[in-house]
Amino acid sequence: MTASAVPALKIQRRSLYPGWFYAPAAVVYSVLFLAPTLASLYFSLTRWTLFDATFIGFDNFAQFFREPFLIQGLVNTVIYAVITSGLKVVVGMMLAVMLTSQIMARGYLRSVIFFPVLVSTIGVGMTFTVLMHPTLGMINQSLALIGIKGPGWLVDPKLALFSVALVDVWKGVGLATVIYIAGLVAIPKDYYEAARIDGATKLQNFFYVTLPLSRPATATVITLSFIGGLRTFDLIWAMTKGGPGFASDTVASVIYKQYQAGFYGLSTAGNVVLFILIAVLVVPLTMFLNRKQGFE
Amino acid sequence: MRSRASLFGGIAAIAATFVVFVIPFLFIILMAFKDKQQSALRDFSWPNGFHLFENLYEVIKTRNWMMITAFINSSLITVVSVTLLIVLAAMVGFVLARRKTKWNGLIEFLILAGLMIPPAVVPTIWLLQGLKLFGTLHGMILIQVAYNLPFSIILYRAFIATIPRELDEAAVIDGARPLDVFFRIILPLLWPVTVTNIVVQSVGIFNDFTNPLYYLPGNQNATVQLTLYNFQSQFSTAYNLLFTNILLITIPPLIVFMFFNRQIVAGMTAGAVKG
Amino acid sequence: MAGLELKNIQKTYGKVEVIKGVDLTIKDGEFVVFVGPSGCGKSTLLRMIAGLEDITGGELYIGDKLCNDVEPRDRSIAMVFQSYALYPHMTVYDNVGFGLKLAKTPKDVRDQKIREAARILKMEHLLDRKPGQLSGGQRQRVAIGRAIVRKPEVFLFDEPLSNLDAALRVDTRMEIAKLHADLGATMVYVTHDQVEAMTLADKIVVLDAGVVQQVGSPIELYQRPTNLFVAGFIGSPKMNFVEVTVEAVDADSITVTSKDVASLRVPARTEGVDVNSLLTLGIRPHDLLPANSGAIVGRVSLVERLGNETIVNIELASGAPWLAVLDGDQALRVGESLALAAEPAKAILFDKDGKALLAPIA
Amino acid sequence: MTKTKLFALTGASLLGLMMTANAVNAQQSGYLSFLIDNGPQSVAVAEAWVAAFTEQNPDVTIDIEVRPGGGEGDNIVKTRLATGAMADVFFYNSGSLFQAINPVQNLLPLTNEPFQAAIQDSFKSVVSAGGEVYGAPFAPAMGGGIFYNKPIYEELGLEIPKTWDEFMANNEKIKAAGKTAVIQTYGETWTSQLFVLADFYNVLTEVPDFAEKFTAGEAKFATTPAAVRGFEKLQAVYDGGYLNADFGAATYPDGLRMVATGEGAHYPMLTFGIGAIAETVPDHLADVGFFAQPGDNAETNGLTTWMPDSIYVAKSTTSPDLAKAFVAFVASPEGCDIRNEAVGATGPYMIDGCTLPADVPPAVSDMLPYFQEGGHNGPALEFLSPIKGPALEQITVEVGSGIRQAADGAALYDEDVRKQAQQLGLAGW
Repeated sequence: MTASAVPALKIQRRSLYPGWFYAPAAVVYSVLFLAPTLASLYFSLTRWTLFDATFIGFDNFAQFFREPFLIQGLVNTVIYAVITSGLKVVVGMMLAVMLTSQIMARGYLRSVIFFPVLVSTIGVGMTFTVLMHPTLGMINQSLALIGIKGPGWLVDPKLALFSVALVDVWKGVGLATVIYIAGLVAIPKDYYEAARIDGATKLQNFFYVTLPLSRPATATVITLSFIGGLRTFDLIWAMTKGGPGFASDTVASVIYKQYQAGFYGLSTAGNVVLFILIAVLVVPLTMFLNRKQGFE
Repeated sequence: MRSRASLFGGIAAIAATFVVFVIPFLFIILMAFKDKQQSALRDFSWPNGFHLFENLYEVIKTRNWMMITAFINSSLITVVSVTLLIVLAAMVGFVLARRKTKWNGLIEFLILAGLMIPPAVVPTIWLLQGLKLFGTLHGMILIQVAYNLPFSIILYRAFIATIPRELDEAAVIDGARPLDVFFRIILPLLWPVTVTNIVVQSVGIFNDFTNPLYYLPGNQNATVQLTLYNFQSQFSTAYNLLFTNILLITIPPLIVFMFFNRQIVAGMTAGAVKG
Repeated sequence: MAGLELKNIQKTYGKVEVIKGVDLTIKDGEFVVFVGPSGCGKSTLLRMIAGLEDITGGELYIGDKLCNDVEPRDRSIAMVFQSYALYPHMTVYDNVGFGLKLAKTPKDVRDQKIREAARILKMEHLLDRKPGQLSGGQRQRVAIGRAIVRKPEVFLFDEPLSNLDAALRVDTRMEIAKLHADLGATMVYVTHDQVEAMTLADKIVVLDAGVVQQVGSPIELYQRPTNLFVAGFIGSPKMNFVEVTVEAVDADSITVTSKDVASLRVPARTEGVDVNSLLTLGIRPHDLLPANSGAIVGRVSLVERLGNETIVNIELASGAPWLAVLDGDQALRVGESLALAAEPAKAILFDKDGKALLAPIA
Repeated sequence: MTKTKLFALTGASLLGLMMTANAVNAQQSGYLSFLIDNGPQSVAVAEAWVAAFTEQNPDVTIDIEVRPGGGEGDNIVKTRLATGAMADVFFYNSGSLFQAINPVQNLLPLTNEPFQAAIQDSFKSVVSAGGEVYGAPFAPAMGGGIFYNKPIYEELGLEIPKTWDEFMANNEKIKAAGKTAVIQTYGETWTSQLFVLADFYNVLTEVPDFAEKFTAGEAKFATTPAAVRGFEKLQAVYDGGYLNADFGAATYPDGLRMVATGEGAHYPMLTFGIGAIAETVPDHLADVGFFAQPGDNAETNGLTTWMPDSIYVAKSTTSPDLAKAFVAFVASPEGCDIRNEAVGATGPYMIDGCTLPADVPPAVSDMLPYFQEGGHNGPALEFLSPIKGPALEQITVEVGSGIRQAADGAALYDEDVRKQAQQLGLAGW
């Protein structure tokens, strides 16, 4: 149909968006991340002492799924991820709405809420381990002042996982709030004005304007904190080491314990299991969130 | 009416955030002022006397002034890797957002994979050794860049999509080459996200504990989080020193925050770029 | 200074043909306007000239140089964008000087050129501001300043006035015309607004669906449109159309009639026109006059009285809605019947393919 | 299989690279790197040794590196050995953990060093592999048993228990007196294993061949009544309500402090805790006594003993002679004296010629009779079998916190052990 085109003159003009812009990042990423990850796929099929690796097929995976607490660990992992990301969404959104409104002392509130993001996880873990001590901890001592006998936050097997999750939210909600603030200020004021003319109440404003229009921010917060929750390790390790017993074990801490015990192949197999778990949960989730995003 | 409601709301918010967010920090600070005996009580009380400076001295001089080395190392790692991250991630984000090719799907998959896959430690160490980077700051920096790239790229890509493509074109008409467009037009416009990136990544890298633990062995390579860890058992009976240590290593992120605080907010509020 | 030569320029995206072989010659110093409805390909064509879009087929010459594969910066063009595309992080001064800076122009020369451009556009007082602090019209000026400072051979404008309010649009239009007169540079201007096209252009290129419909001077297009599309697109208010039957064919005229039109003899090209065949009759609203025994009769449906003229909407017997623009103030009422006469020489007949049956110029 | 070789080869060549890299700075300047765990005792004694050694050899520089203890420390040691990045000299466990670092491949044999003549064979046996001896003790032998608070015993007129029933009776009296009878510190999970591990002497008295059968996969904890006893004892102190209120969160230093100051009466622990008590609550050092974990029969009362950790030389060292000289120094009577000086005496040395000072703390003197003529002692299981399940400490926390029943815990531990044995590639599993 366009037979009269002039292919002979087709010197490729340099693109405004050249592919080599990918190159530096791609090199660093492939060499230091992708290559070891691919190597680990092989090691997950071996009995590996670090000194030599013996190929044993899928035995590691079989063993990993025989781990008495793996199932609980899987459940814990999902619970932890759901709680932390859920709370970060809800609390982050609330705080962001509050901080974008005409509230007094906004600067103070913003700083204070964001500040825990800055402190190292290990430091936060150590601090809260002290604060949550069942008898000497400040939290329970304060509760005692008003006549409440505080629970064993980190030593009660029913509570430990939730306590760590709460600390995780405490530390991470500042970031979620900032993402939401960015999302909220990007919503054109017209929508609120239109809603006001339509007679919407503040609550209706929130549910019919703010909530749907901040969906991109929600998608970001959920994706990041959900993945973070599934992978979480340092905070659990700093606070409970998966205990008491196995009560707050997650897949990541089970993996780490295998690793510590010198079961490198087994632990690498656990890595692969964790990766699959994350992929199974996160890929559909992001697809869902992104599909919704497409409407806007 | 309205202002009174918001006044009460404001006071309630200030009180609540004070209890939830400020008191734990006050606790850390108070502990750092106490002596060993008083800190062992682990309560929220006024220090008996001023022991901050002796605690600081004690923490800093421990193990042959390791804290000084650690601060230098951590700062170097943080500054260099964040700089590299910003440039590399923005370059990827720029092309990724602007140029639609069949590779985009693969690249996005790799980015998501990078967010999801837990790194494989020992194979990485072998590789670093092959490259003669094991136990060096260079190696550590590259590791941090590799591990944190996906997050930065995602931040940038989303923001670049809001920058009108006509700006690139105007620059091209003005005679800009791709590098000019990127460094003179796009990168400056990304400043709000760059601030976010600087804050989030520098704090993350400065506070990283696991990766230096594995990839950066040796005293001369100590980083600040490792000092906390090294001293934890040594200080396990001296809470004053433990919390002094926590306080000390929280200062650099705090400075980053104070430096960029206004810009985080301003950058965030700027929202989409106006032309 | 340079003209432009487009030879069978084509653009396809995948299998979609956007530009279907455009041939066009633009003389040095000419002001050419591409006009057409949105999606007709006029912006794409402009961007191909700019080098922002690859040319799928054909040849583009700027001056004597084949420019298909030349980088935009080497085409000696400048472009003004619809959204102005000012760099938000630079001051006006830096915006205007950016291209010179990239070209490594010495600082003093640069400064002088920027100030000169600012003087021409009367925006010296804006130089230290950022684009965010400017009004729409001021931004427009800066965008033009950025173009002229580089002294290009060809200026490209992509709907530069569409973001301005009506009054400002008229002013700026005049300034652009003046700029063209002062600089004498070749200008290619894209718009969907035919008034802009008519007022600015030396030559108008009407595009529809990726095909050039007609090229010519504004008056030529107005008076002698080659097809129904051009006739309908050029001129405001739009030309009236109605379907008619051929009553008689003479050597240089055709007599047509219909339910709406009493027999009207229109000068036209007559080859291939048979009695009783169907044609379309077009008459411009300004070419209708009230007459007691007019050829066209309709019922008044709306009257807009502007004082100097009166715009009357009428509904013909067939239901076709027509417009007439009558001189002076006419006291007409909605619902009353109105007879109009048309000057046959200004009526145009179109065959069933939409081609105008224009009488040869005497 | 070829792949395995390939990886081994890669590892070896990397090792080679490291060696050449190190060679440059090591040969010029009599330099040693020295990796130790971050326990305060280790740091203090290591610093004292280095100071003394470099004073005698002014041209030598020794750089102390510190790693975390526990499982994380194990990991670092293994990773650094595997990657050829190990310090020249390092502290590490003897016994089953020693076997797990693949000594033949990674360590320098010290079999023929002159100082080995003075080291007791029982120690050599736990740092030997493939017919070579690789280590030297840097600390005294330890016992695993129960620290008790002497003032409480005097106040309530209690006797040192020789049987478990007597122990529980004492606990009951202490509890009745309104005091904490048993201190547990699950804030550091490893401390929870003591009731099980320190019971092993009692297991051996009933089933002398338990260790061999255990290693062969023939004897299980859950099905050997004597072996379940340890778990049952752990559960009994919880069920009896004898524990301190914060047992779930308290830490090892808390436990030592509590038993020393009388906040609690009993604390099951290894005797190396004496050093920490001497450092943190020196005023109460004399208030702490020690006895073996009682079994069911007073006649066979005896102590479960631990071999000390060892000091090793990495095969990748570039200064083997200097490293050996330093090890010889540590394992000499002079080294023992420096240790006594730096961190106090915590038990009998495994080195002939090393002596304890006359004024040892009571907890140490309480322990010595078990080692002397007529005393009963036996090594802990980890020195008789290469298998130790990594999850024991979590399981004992569960049993000791009432989350899981003793029998169930023992069965779960058997499962954990099976995995370890399989990973070690032992026959019969």
